[in-house]
Amino acid sequence: MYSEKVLDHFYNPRNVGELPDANAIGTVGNPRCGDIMKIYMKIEDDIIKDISFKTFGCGAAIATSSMATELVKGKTIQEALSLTNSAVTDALDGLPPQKLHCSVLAEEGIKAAIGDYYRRQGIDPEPIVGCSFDCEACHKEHHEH
Amino acid sequence: MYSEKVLDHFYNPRNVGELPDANAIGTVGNPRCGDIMKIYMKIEDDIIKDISFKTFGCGAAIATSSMATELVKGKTIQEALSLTNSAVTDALDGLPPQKLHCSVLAEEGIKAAIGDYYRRQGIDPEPIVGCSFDCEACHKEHHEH
Amino acid sequence: MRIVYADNAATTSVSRTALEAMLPYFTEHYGNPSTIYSVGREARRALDTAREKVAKALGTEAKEIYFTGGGTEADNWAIRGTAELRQKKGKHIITTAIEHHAVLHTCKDLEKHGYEVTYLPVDEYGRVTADQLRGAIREDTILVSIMAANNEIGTILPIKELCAIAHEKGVLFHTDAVQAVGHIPLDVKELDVDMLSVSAHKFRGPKGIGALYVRRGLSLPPLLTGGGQESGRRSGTENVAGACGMAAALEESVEHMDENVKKVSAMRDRLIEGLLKIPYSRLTGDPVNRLPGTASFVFEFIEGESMILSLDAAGICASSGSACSSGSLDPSHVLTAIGLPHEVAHGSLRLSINECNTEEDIDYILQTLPPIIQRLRDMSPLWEDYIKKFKA
Amino acid sequence: MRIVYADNAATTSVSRTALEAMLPYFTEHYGNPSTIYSVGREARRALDTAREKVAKALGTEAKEIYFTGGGTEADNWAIRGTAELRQKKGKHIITTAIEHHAVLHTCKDLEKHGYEVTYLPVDEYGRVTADQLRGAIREDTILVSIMAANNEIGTILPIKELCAIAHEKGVLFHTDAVQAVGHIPLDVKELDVDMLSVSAHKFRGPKGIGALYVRRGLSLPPLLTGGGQESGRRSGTENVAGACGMAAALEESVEHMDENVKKVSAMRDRLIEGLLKIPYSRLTGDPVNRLPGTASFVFEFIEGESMILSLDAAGICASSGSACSSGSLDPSHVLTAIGLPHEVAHGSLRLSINECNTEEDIDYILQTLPPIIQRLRDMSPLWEDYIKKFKA
Ligand SMILES: Cc1ncc(COP(=O)(O)O)c(C=O)c1O
Ligand SMILES: Cc1ncc(COP(=O)(O)O)c(C=O)c1O
Repeated sequence: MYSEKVLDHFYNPRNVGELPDANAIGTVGNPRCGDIMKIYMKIEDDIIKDISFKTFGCGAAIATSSMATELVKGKTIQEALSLTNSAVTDALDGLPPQKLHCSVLAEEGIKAAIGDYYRRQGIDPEPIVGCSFDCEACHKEHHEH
Repeated sequence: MYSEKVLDHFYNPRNVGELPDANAIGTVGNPRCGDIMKIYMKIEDDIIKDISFKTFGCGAAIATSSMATELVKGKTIQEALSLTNSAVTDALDGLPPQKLHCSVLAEEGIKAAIGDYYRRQGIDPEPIVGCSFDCEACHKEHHEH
Repeated sequence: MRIVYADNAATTSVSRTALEAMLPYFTEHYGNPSTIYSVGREARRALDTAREKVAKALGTEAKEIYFTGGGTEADNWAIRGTAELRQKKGKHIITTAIEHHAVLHTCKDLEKHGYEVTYLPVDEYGRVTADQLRGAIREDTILVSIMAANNEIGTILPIKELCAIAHEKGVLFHTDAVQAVGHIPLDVKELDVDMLSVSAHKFRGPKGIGALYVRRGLSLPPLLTGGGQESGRRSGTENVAGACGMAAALEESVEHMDENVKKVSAMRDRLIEGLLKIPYSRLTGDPVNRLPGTASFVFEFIEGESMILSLDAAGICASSGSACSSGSLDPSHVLTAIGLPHEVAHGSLRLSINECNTEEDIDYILQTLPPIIQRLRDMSPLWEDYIKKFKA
Repeated sequence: MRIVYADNAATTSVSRTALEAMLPYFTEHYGNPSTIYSVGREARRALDTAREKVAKALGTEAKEIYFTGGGTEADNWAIRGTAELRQKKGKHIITTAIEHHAVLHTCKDLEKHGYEVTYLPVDEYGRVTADQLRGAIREDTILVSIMAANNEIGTILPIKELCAIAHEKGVLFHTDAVQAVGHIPLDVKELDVDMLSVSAHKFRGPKGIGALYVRRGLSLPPLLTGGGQESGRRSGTENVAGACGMAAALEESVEHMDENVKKVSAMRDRLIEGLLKIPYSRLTGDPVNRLPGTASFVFEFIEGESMILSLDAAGICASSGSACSSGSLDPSHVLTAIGLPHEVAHGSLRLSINECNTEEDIDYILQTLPPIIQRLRDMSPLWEDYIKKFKA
């Protein structure tokens, strides 16, 4: 059911682990829903110098985490914010329909980390990144509001 | 589904054909219902000296005709009248349930021929053989009255 | 003893291709297609491929094909499902008097639950006309179910035309194509039907597997609920081997259809020509629009089952719609629907051949049947009466 | 790569005995059992013998066994059939919260049609008690349907006792014994159930065939109407090969049951013992009354599907009741019914073994799984948080 690319990113996830000197950390998802994603970034001069993730979730959740971090690594914040879930999915050669929501999580994770970055700088992230995705609700329920 | 005996009597029916010098002929059944049986007897001194049949019908109808004629051949009228459908069925090592009505036809055929014999002699057969089974109705419907 | 199997409308032998397509899915790729590991993925791939093959053979796409446990389940599902789906619109169903029991008895059952069913009568060849159907459609008609080809007399019905009439009036159309699929060219998109039933064992696939084509967008509710297999439409662990066997058999049938039709219908015509020489015999079904493999007759003055038994003794496998062979007192509803008197219908014989039969089989039947009929007539009091009437 | 198949509760490989029992009925004795000539009689005999074998294995007589297209059809038939049969008496059905979807979704469907269903909750081991059932039976209760053994957690339920309570109150009892038949001793007469569902592919028979035991005298109306096969109870040309395969597999299972139970449960116990050494792991299901082959767990801080994928990469086939592996957002209803919080239920793993597995398979699983769990936990932010909380 998974593409070769998905399986590759699941079995050999890129950028996995904590980032000790992260200055941007975002967590999205909810363990109740079966997936939670934590993104660590080191941002310098509006550029994502380094990035890593930790994910509790299914194969798709882990692979999209890995792919999303790859896609934004070295990119500007603006570029990272324009990352869509379908870009992540496409880069993985697609996902089974029932797994598409996992790719949403990756997009949200990136945004949540950038939101955190702004917040640490005393800037309200909402106008820039939109909803900061750190609410308690399950990310799916979240999407319904 | 048929026993060996049934098949033997179907493939090699005994006493099949017309009996030129018959003095007792009975026909039962109805072509609409898919089986009709004609019994010819030569009765002398209350004894069934010779007997034959012609049957339009399924394997069971033909086999029971054959067996019934065998069972009453050389017997007295009284003995023949006491022939039951289950005696015919037993002699054939049984019949499939949905074919049991065919054995009734054989019993009726014998009785109808004997009834004819009495009638030819000016004797009302009803008190002796019961219903004479020569009504127009289908032998099944007949049974319901 | 020589066996000549001439009852392919009842069931067929599984083809070598179909059997070989099945074998790996019993002991090797035996996984459950709903699972995600290697053994399950193999099974899923096989099931997907089977679905694509069946879809292609029917002129459609895989997502419109749902595997079932056979033709009967497909018929039940189409009819019961539509009844449930459309009950708000109405409770009237139209079918024909010559459908298979899988359709007929299902309609009868629905009658017990407040549905009304019109059974269109047929003419002497088993045909229904467009006008008949048009006249029968009412405001509350929700479904027309008409078979593509009849199993007893081989008549092929004008489904495309009939379906167009149903659609004109906004009524769903189902066809039981169990006898047609794999035997005559058939394209669901061209016919434009909404649902079409298939049964594998009629075209050299295995028994116990079939399919229902359901037009995309038609949200037919499931008949069997459970694990949500077949996109939630038909639950139950998928019969992977069966689906593979069915797909292979169908693919093979479609591939060789032209040559098979030619070969089989030539043999059928020899049977018809040869057996109609027997006095007091008639062909049943449409003389022109008929299944390539079906040669069906009535022989007067004798009863069908005794013919079948006699043929069996000579190694010929055939069937009859006589009362006795069906275990009831009435001959087949199809034979009475085409207007045959009961006593004639009792003498019915269906020889159904396919590409496995040979010219020698036909010779053998042609030479074996006439003396059997003679012998049975000689035993029949009806024949005796008839002959005497003429002598007199 | 070495393949260790440990998902026998999902489906099994067809045994050699079962396959050999099927093969003659595809290409040789391919007849339709409803026909009376030689080729059909062979098929009929085979079908009769298969029915007798299945009946014997279940402790009953052939006339109480009806072949179906699988366990799902058997469950649907038992429940929908009883609902129709007894609707005059009432419209209340009792089942449990841990039934297979074939039962649960069928009950849900009946709720849409005016039936009321009580889903008995279960305790942490998946057990229901006699008192619970007694308390739930009402005047209008028409059916109790409780599974013999659960497919996810392996708990065996006290059917005999539960059935006695239903019968005390004059209520029919059905049991979905799909996971139990062929694996644990089971006798329908001793259990005294009215209906019991069987599925062949759970005990090394083929997919797409099952059976429903229906107690003599219970006039369960058919689910599939048509040609009147199976004594008029289940229409459709009989899957002769499937029935033979099922019968052979069941006969073989019952014959070797004692040794299999001993061998398989010893391996299961090694799995349980070995894997419970992993920290933050728990066994699910009844620790004592459980299926011989089912070792089921939850491992905290990780998600089931990622475990399944990782095991698959090592050649181990297993399953999980996590949301992701079921394609929904919620973990399995069984795992939540036994009281597991969602986040824990997501980490479920079911290893289901049978007599085809070896001690080496067990060694391999015991050595492969712990590092996988470690790796996934190392990747999990939940684990990170948990560990930090302790360090702090
Ligand atoms: C026209 C027709 N419809 C339906 C069926 C039922 O198919 P199955 O026996 O595979 O359920 C048959 C054959 O039995 C048939 O000939
Ligand atoms: C307990 C239980 N009931 C019913 C079923 C359904 O059986 P089948 O898939 O053969 O229809 C299964 C397995 O899938 C099961 O485990």
